[in-house]
Amino acid sequence: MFPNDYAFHWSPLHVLFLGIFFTVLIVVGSHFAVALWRASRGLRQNRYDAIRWHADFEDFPPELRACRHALTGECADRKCPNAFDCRQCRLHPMFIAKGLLPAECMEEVGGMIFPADRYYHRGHAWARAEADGTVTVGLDELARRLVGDAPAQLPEPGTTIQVNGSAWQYQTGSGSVRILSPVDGEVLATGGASGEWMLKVRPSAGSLDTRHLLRGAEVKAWITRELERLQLALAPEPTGATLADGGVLVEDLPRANPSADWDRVYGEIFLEV
Amino acid sequence: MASQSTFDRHLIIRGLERCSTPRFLLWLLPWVLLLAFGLYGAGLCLVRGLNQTNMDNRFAFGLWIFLDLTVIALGAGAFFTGFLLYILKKKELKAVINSAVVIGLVCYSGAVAVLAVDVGQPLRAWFTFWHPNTHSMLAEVTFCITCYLTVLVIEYLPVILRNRKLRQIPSFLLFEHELHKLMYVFAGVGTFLSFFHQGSLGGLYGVLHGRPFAYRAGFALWPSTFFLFILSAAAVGPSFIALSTWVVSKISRKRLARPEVYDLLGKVSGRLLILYVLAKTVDTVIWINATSPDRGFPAAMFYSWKPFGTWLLFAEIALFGLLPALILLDGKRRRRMPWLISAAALASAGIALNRFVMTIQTLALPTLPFDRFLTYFPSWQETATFLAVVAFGVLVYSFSFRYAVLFPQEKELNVAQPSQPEPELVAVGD
Amino acid sequence: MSTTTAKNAKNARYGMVIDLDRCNGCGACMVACAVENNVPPAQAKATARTGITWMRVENVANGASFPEHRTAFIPIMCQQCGEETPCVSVCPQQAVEVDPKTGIVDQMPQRCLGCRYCMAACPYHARYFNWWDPEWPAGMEKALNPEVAPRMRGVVEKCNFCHGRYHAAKAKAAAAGRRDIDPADYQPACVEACPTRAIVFGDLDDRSSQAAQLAKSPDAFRLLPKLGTEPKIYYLTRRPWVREIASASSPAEVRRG
Amino acid sequence: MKHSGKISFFAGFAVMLAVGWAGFPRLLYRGTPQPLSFSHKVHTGEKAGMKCEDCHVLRASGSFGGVPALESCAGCHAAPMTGTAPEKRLIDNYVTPNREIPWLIYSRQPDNVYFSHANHIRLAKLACKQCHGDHGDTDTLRPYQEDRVSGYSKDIWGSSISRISFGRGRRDGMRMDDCVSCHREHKVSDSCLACHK
Amino acid sequence: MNFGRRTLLQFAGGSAAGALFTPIPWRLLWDSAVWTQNWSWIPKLPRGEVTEKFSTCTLCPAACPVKARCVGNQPVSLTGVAATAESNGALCPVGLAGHHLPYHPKRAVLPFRRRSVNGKVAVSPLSADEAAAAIAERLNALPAGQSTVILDERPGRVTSRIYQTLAAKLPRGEYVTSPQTEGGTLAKLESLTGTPAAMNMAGADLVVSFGTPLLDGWGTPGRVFAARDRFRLIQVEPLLSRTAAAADLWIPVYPGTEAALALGLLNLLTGAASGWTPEKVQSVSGVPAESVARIAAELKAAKAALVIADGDPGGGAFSPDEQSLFAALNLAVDSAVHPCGVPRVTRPIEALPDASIGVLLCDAASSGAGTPWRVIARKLAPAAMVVSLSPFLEGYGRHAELIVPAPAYLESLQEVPTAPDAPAAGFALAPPLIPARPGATEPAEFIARLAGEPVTLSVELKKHVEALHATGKGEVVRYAGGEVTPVKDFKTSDELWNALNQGACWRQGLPAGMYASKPSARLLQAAVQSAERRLAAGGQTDPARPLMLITTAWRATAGNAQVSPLLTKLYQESELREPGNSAAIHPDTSQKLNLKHGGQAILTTACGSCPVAIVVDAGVMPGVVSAVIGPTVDSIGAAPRNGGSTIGDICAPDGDAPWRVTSAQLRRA
Repeated sequence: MFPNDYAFHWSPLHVLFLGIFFTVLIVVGSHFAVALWRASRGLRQNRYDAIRWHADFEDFPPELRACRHALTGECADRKCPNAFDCRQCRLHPMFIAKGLLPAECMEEVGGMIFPADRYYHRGHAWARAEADGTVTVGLDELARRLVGDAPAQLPEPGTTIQVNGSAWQYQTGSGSVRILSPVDGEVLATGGASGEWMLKVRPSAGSLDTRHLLRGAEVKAWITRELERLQLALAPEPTGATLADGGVLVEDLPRANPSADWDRVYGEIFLEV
Repeated sequence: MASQSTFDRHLIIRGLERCSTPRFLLWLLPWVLLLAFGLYGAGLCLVRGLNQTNMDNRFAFGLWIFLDLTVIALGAGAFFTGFLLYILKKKELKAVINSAVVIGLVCYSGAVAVLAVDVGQPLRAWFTFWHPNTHSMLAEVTFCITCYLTVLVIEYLPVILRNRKLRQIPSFLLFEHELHKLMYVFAGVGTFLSFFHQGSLGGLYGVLHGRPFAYRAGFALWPSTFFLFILSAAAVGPSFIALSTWVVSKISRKRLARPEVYDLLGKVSGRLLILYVLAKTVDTVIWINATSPDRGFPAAMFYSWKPFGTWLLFAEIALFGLLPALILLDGKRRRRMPWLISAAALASAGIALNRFVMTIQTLALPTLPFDRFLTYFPSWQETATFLAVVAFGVLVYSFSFRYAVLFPQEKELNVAQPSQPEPELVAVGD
Repeated sequence: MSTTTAKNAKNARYGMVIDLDRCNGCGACMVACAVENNVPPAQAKATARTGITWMRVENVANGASFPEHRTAFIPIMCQQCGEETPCVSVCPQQAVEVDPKTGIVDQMPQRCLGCRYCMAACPYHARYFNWWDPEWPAGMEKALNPEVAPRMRGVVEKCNFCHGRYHAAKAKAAAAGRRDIDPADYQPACVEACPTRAIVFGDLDDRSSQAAQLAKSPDAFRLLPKLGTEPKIYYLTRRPWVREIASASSPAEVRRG
Repeated sequence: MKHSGKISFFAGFAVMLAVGWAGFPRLLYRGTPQPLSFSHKVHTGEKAGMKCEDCHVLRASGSFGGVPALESCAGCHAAPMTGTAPEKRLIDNYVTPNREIPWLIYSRQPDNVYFSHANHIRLAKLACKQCHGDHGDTDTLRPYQEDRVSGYSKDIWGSSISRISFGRGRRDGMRMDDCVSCHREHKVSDSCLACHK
Repeated sequence: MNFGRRTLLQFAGGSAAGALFTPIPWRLLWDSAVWTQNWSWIPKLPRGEVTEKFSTCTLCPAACPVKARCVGNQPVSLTGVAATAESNGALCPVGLAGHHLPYHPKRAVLPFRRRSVNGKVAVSPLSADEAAAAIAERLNALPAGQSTVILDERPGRVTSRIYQTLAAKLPRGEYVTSPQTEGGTLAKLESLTGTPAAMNMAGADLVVSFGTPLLDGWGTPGRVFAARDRFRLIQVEPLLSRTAAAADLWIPVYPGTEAALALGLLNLLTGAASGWTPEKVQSVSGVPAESVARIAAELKAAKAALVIADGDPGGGAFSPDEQSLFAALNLAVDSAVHPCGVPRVTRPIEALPDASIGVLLCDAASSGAGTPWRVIARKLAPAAMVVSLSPFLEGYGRHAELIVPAPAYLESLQEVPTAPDAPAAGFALAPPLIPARPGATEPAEFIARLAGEPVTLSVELKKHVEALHATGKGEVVRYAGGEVTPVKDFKTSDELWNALNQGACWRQGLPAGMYASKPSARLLQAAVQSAERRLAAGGQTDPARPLMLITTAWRATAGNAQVSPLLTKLYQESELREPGNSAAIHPDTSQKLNLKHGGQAILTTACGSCPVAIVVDAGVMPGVVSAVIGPTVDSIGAAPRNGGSTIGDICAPDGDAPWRVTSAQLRRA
């Protein structure tokens, strides 16, 4: 194997054969090592959340990856290529510029209130820019009903959170659910579990970047779509009640419908694979 | 639907419907038993020696080598799908690449495990690395199989690291992410290795110039079987991926890949298969008329021993080669599942038959003029060892299928359709 | 360099000529070979296909029935191929080689991993695998030949022209300060044991040796000549039917008519 | 805290290095004392005045006599000559009951190795100590060290566990590599069966 | 710092990585591989100086000189001695592995008694003294009409003479020999003419052999093969044996009708057997008339012809009636037989009345031939005591009540008398090479103890050598170097004794004269009449058993003789020789009986049936079953005992001519 071994011959075939072998070993080994090194670098650079979100996003079924503009009917069926980060999207500014969507404000969908003073993330967290430059982050009505009274695990003040990264978590009966952050920034304070807001964040960009967040009329289209998905997710486990158009969601869904596959429902609604 | 009895649901990717845990365990049970039984048989062979097999000085290779060659040929789906996806950028095959990688891993690791039992002194197997005889096709095989198995393990890592639980470990997920980015390198190296591996397995027999039934003239170091094995494995690999996907979808009662994926696999397989049939025919004609007679053996003689008649040659080339190739080349038929699957099954059987002919028939045919035709039938220990590999494969695949995403299209293809137009869902609130 | 020649004995190309007309199939060669090379008696379950007989005497018949039926014996051992040696090129780890000094195809059981590829490659079926651990009845291991190491199970072995005897001849020559051995000191066990003197052994390159002369006899032939393996075992017969069967290239199942 | 992972990793690494290089060689070999104490020095010294060839003979057949049989010892030590304790043991345990002394041969190769002293002494003109060291000058016999796994004498592998050596002369073992490198160097036969049987 | 699972894992990871930089994995890899090359269950080779020692093979009557390569006291291989005419370097496979016999798995180590209690066999060990006492007890109570018999399979030895003397001292003692095959023709010639006979095969130019395995274990192989290049061989035999295959002419003959051909030949040569025209011979024996005439012509033309009808070691001897005829043929031609040697003393066991033996003492020596037990059993009285003095449990040991082990081959000083094919009388010693195992008793010394006449074999042998020395005749051939010394040159008998003990043989000088050249008319007439009587008696076939069973065995592989386990090479690991209990039939016969090569069948004779393995062989006469009676698989060594009866057990002895042809039936098992 090595030239110092007696079974090694300096014949062209031998050199070629072992040359190829060692080349393969080096290529495989070095790339494996590169992957290891890059992974450890990523770990140091705290890239887990972003990569996790990208990995999850990749694994979403296509209908989950629908573009917000497709939800509102602004464009035909379109899948988001940017992991719901409209800040990187080339098309999003064009849609905004066209301003096709009426700035209609509808606060109540399916018996739930979605105040217009805030921006909604696709993972059901909302963000509201406060006058002092901070951003208040909370959970929307639909999500709250899904989570019920599950205890929340909030990050320590001082923690940095990233858009689409994990902001806080709930411990539910079927496991933990993480809520995606709608904002980049540092957590300043945390609200109570039952409180109206969850986090106070100082946005790292100075102010709240809202490009990737839903607002106005988009919210209705989105929530309607979410309710449809919720229906589908809960469908195989029939419950006693029916959600007719205009019906309202019960306050604490898990308690009202304990036999449902909540793990799956949370995954569908909170964008987690 | 995940029911209350699915205790391992936190390990299963959300959105993938898997049977309940007891049912899964029930499915595993026979395979685990088979594995245990097979390991017992293999253990006997290791502890007491190869006298536990029915191999003998004439049938120095038996069931194990035949099956090694076959599973490795079928496992070629892994390298060839990887090649098509990562090198030729056939994006559709992303739908089956993970499954292909698992199949490849199972086939190769099973083959290596069986080889470790098959050799008389497994503790010395590393001598091949230390003192390689570079003229030997078997040295080439050994190097390729170990390197490729390493590559397959690396390729398998991302599949398994994306398991729902494992991906929550930051270092695993990051490593998976980085590995995945470099996957084209591993796929490329794997393709190279696997090409050589398939070829050297073919060369294994083609170089036996003392065995005119197997001997073939060729190019440089490599006899024609070197290239025929590559071609046949490449041709049948996609067929087997289609076949296995279909089988898994039947067993799991799920749609796993879009028809276009099947169609593409069939098309690739058909085109390569017809090429292979042509090459094999030319090779056979040359062998019958030149290679074999030159070494003193009229080729007709090889078929004079029952039951190995010329029907084998016909079956191998026409029935299991040409026929599936024609089916797969006909777009209309190919797009109909029964046709596609039948053709894929025929092609897979064909490659098994080819490997059988190259191993068992080669050894059964006498060379010395006063020699006899011999037969061989594997012992239960041999069969059990092989079955252990099958069980091992099924187990690895089952676990992978349950806890990892082997078919990325599965989720969207199996979105639960509402059973009623207006499902009862939520209480009419108050 | 002159030192090279001084340090090395002259190369030989050892071979055998076996007179099939003399062989009466007594089997002395097989037994002497087993004794010399420490081949153990068969395991209870061993058969003609799993036993170890470096030297194997085949029984062939002319195909006619009684009373025209005739038989002949063909001793087969490693044919010590000279060219395109089928086993050497296939061994993955250099456990087989042709010794340029003697022309003998060496098989190294200690290097062998037991893949049996060489057995598949050998057209003469002259290689044997140790399917069992070697076992001698209690006490009989005391009677082992000290010049030959017993083989372990799981490896391949074959005739090496009684290499232990070659060693002994070398040592004897060396003790006398000679590098070249005395041909009389080196005769394989089968040659020595053959009661009918059917086997002649010697250096085929040494024109004065009887073996070299007999190998050139018009009655001499080799097995499967068209394979191009250039065996160093020659056979002699004056019986046309024996020659026809034995020197044929293609099998014609003739045993027992 | 942050580096505890690294610390435990390197601790493991270091511990293993120590175990592997210091503990393992001790663990690998089993030492056995020779049955008797024997001084080559005394025998070859002025008093006894024996030569190596008096005991270690090369026979006419070319085979090497190796360690002499009991009768060589009994030739002089049939009755006590010096009255030392080892001599008493020799006479009581071996000479009187006529039992061969079970010497443990440091340089003994396994059964599958053929080594002709005749070739190496007569033709290659090697000095004994080239392989056996200055054995003739020793006053005591060191314990025999046997590899617990392979059963080989430690002398075969060589005293250094690593066997990493770059110069030719630095090989102190009697492994196949050592034989082959010398054979290659002197352009004598390096075929397998030249040294195996 | 928190020592959790994580820390431990990291530590383990570090250790694993660190291990790669230590010798541990690499050395263990190397060591384990090296261990497989020397693992403890591979026997260690003997070490020590290799020396050459000489002895003489005593395994069969051939008397081959043997050169043993020894390590210390242990022979590691045996070869023939090329320098002597006696072996010409040749040794048969049985002799080549003879040094294994002391370690034979069927070796009897200590005396023991075997008794059948309620159908179960109980074995109890005892000392040689106790064994002797048990026999003495039986001898004292020997019923009237029962005799004490010493069975000697190798007559012509000093030991044989001791036995004859001792027999006279035992109560109604008899000395008998087993049916002889080798040397049968010459023994008959001696008894007919009263002159000792020997054959000068080296001078023969034609040998006509009736069923004698001349080239396959007959006589001294080295001598036969040395002579073979000079004589023409005509083999008369019902099947294509190895000798027939290698003969110049093979004359197939119906089994049991060899005498008809001999009568035809005698008729053509002397006119004595008038009526036996070639045509009649053809009708009786199936030998074409022209072949009969041709052989007769060849015999007439030969300058030194030999007719040998010694029978097959497994097939039994020709009857004395037939032998007279073959002996007479030798007288009717220019024969290579000459007057020489010592008269053969045989007292065939057939001479004893049936059911008359009360105590049978079987000597250890083997004739090399297999005698069916039934031949002996019918002479045994009910509840007779059989004592086996063999070193092995097999052979007569299978039927013995008492087993008193003798030293095995090479373990004790033995003697070797004249070989059956020797041109003149000879004598050799077989000095021991291996120390005898404790517990082994020299048979002659054991029997002497019974007779109350202490005998030491070596002393008797020395006396014999002294007598040889005293005659001053003959010469001594030293095995080392082949040097020949006239006996006269040995000053003292001790010198001769020492020479013989170092590996040498004594041989008588060859005589100049011819044997009695013309047979008397009376002798011829008697021979013809007895042969005709015999032919008329034979030949009846039983419709229930339509096949003719002839048995064969290779010398020293059947009966009392044991072979090295290494003979599996010939019998089990190759198809060179068929092992015991295999039955060869012609393809036509196999087709008729629906039997396949390798298949199992049941062979039935009037004496019982036995399972056989079928061998389809076109060299066997249709309608004939050629069965092999030894070695049985279990006597080779490794295989478990097959338990059932052997073909040797079901051969029907027939009056004074044992078991040459038996009618039999074969059916699928």
